[in-house]
Amino acid sequence: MKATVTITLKQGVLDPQGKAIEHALTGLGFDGVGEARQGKVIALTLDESDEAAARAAVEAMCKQLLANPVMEDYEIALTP
Amino acid sequence: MKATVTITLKQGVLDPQGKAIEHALTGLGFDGVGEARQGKVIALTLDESDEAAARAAVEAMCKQLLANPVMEDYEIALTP
Amino acid sequence: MSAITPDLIAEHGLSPDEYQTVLDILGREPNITELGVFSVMWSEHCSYKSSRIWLKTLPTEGPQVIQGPGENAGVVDIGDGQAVVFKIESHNHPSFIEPYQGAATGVGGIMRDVFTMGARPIANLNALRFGDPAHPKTRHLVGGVVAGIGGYGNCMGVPTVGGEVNFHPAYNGNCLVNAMTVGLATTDKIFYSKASGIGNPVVYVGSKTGRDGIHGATMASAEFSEEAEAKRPTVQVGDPFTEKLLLEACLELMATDAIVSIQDMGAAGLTSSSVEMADKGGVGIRLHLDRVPMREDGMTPYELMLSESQERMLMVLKPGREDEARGIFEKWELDFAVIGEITDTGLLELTWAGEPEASIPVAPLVEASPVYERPWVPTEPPDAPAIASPDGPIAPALRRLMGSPDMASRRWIWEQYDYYIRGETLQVPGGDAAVVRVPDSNKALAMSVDCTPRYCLADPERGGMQAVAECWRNLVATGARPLALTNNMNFGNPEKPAIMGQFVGAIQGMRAAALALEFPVVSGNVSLYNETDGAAILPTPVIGGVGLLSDSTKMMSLAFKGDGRAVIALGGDGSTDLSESLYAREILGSESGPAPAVDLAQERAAGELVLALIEGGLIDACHDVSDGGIAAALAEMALAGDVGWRADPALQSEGASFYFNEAQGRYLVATADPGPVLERAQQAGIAAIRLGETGGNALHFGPNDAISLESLRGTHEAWLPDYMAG
Amino acid sequence: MKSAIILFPGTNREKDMADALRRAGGAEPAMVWHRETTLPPVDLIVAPGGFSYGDYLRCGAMAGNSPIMRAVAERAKAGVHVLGVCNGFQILTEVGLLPGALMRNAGLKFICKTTPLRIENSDTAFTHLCPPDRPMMTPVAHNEGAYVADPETLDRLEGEGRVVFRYADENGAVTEAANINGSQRNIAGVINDAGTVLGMMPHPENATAPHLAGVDGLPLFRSLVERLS
Ligand SMILES: Nc1ncnc2c1ncn2[C@@H]1O[C@H](COP(=O)(O)OP(=O)(O)O)[C@@H](O)[C@H]1O
Ligand SMILES: [Mg+2]
Repeated sequence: MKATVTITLKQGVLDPQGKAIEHALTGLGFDGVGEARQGKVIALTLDESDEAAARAAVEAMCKQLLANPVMEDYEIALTP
Repeated sequence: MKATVTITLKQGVLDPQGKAIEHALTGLGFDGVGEARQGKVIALTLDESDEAAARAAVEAMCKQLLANPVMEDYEIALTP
Repeated sequence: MSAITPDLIAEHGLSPDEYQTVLDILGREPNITELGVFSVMWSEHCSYKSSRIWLKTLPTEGPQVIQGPGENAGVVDIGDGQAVVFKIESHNHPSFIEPYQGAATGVGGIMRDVFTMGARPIANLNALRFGDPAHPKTRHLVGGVVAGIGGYGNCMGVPTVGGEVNFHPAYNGNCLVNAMTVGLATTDKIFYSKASGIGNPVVYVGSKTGRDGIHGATMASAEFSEEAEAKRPTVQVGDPFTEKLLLEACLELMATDAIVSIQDMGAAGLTSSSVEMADKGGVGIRLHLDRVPMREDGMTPYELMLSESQERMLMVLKPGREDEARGIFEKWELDFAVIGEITDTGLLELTWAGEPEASIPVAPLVEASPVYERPWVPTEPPDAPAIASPDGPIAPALRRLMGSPDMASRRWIWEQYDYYIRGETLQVPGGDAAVVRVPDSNKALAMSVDCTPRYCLADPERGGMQAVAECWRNLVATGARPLALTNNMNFGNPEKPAIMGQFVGAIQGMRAAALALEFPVVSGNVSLYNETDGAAILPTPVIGGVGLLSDSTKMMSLAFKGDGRAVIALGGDGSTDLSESLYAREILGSESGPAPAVDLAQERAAGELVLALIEGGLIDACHDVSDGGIAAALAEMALAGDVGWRADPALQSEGASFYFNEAQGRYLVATADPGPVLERAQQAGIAAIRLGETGGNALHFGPNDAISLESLRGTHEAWLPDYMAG
Repeated sequence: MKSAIILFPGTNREKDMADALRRAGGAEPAMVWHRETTLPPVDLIVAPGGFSYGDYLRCGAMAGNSPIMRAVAERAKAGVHVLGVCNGFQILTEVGLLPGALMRNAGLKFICKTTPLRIENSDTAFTHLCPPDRPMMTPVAHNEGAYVADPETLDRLEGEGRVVFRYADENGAVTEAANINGSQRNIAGVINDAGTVLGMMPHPENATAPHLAGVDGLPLFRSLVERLS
């Protein structure tokens, strides 16, 4: 299976990169950009073919390594 | 509308962060992780409510700023 | 308005007595915003309530001192109308929670303290303590903290030039991250926080305010907010880019005469900055909180006053200068808002959309801030017997020592720090003290951070003394005249008499050393409650020192410069006890016994001798003797110069206690002409021992006791990168 | 030689660069803020090191969109010499004045150390005084210095002698071990086809005085002063 983990900063955590992107887009003349937030995506290929097992494994990976629970949220998407 | 731009490294461009994640996951005892690749997601809120117009604007943002065509691909997803 | 319940008071860390004082001061019950203001102003962090009476005993004066403790940073005269501005600060707890951001924001905070005073930061240093290398969290903390320090300092364009690192299980649950910044200012352009001028505008600049760092427990209070606050993150994210802009904008505005006073918003943000400015000036201050630039929707006055968002400053401007200042901040793309004015009421008045939100008399708020004379018991000096000299060759023990966690090369760390930027770094990391030239001059500043926590645990007073003496010695070894010091007191829970005893002992030792060495304290920081599950860290009073080289071309370094130099050990009291030495810990497995004594008169005399030898051009390498004793010092000098050394035949019967003892007040020097050096030492009453001669590519302790530099270097360089590669 | 140093928000090595230009005998450089739209008449334009816009999003990306970069591109097209160092190199690739891109160091760590560079082309305005027979000891200080380009571009650059510097060992040998940041083919610096725009990750400006990291960088600036004065 393939897993895509999207990791974003928790609400309220300062996102200097997002702020700078917002600012730059406005500077380039793109009007109407409200807020920009930057996150990470991590794409994994897994040997596991059972969806539930794969999800459990990726959950564990997020908790242990991929995301930093004190400041980040994560979402997992699986595709065969 | 909300736009999510996912920026990934082009096939064939070396991804040291992805490699490090792979290595770390294996080190933690997660078996069966084939490849890991890391990319960026940028979430934007836009004043624009017309989907086609929003897509065109975000395309332009990607070309001008958000992605570097030498090494990156991008994908745009829009939600109301 | 929510009711003030005993729970809410407790959550704000106020004791019942303290709350009674609040009621007395206000003559009524506070509202939640007012309670918040009292709570942060009277927190340990802001009020120094456990440490204040002891800190006052430290010597803070000297002809060179322009500003001692009490301002954002200390200021010391370096001649020619120039001053060096410096301070050290801890960010221990945040770094343990999130090592990258914790360390990064620590570096950002201390740099703000320095440029608030009108100084351009020219160097950063850091003192780090981590747990046992084998502890599962240690590697992650080392990696994150080092990357965070580099990430912030490198982006700011300030070279990180020195530091120190220890590993010990006592730090398993509490790493220490102490960051020091050294800046350069013009003596007639120093900026202070004292507000003045009734009606003068109060201006907010920098980043917008978010809900960063507002204490979790307080936020979780249901009475206070209906939102589910419990999970609100308290991690602060550093934005070094914004701080770089803030630095340049502030220095640009400081070049005009528009600023009356300025104060960075550090811990306790808007509250402590506004209260301190008003209190120092004996004036009132009114803040219209709805004008504060905000990052998030729905922020309350309480949150605005308590937020610890980074990269912000508060200033009082001269009347009518707002537009000029705004122009500068807008050029640098920073927020700028006039949020209040100085008043003659003596009150801190907060308003929201024109409505009063809080009103607290400033002077009582500050003056009634609690001071505790905490009970303390002195640390009993250990009465373990001296460690007899173990047999066996020196070289293998030295090799092990040089590859041990506390002695191994820190290259893996400092190569992540930009130590070249600004192009003034004369001594890069790896020497005794870092040396940074004063631009466009022949002067240079030497700087070093030092503490030996194992000595402090065994004997806090000797440990405090030793930390000051070692720092002073490191400056002297480069040829710099030590000017003044800053200190970071890292200790456990001061409510425990034994811990408070460590604190008091360390202060007493520091005081004695600072007086004897005329090395006054100009700034500092205290970090208490460094405990996990009741286990305290080692007492760690870190000393950061700065010295002046009036002629930087005379700067000394530790590297052997070539073959055929005599190597001479200077100073020391003749003691050869190995107790508390690194050798005892690493090779003998012993962590008992007394810490080495510090003879301050001898220390001073040895330092003066070394300065005279450097000034007179009589030596061409110099290194102080510290961890690992003479053997480690020789190894460091040889490795740095890639030149070996052979022991004097007279020394061939000397064993481990000679080579590895850590008697204080000593230097190794190398010279092509030993006669005058020995003569000067004798005149000064300083012990001098000829150790041997430089040459070859190995250290030869005896006929069958040698180690090649290549082998030594391999061991010394390998440990940290191997460890981090996990 | 008259020069201009471009300042972006977050630029931080302008002092080092100005010191180097002065030491090499150049005139006092003009400092030009990124919001300017015109440049003074100069022989050399320098994009110095630093963290323009904090290196957020992608190093050099936001600076590349600064108003001044249009003026720089025009001058470059007209044949004015341009030097981009570190962040300046990243910016020059972002605006397409130089091919390729700079990515995160292979070791995922910031690297600060003095590193030997092999001079691959000493027939440029930037390097004609650099002794080609021994490595140039030059400090690096970067987090994202791994040079990447597609294989055709790399072949073309090599074929046209446009790879000017490579990471090497003390003997000047270009080895895998000497490739400090994982750059393709150890590339540390490249030049445009006209030989007028040079980008490099290492900091020759920090090796222009004996009290700093040596003086191996000085011939680079002297080359420019001699050629462009
Ligand atoms: N965290 C650090 N950051 C930068 N430099 C460091 C750090 N730790 C150690 N160093 C450098 O490594 C060298 C050796 O450190 P240390 O053994 O503590 O020196 P000393 O015993 O002379 O005080 C010094 O130059 C010091 O500045
Ligand atoms: Mg030392």
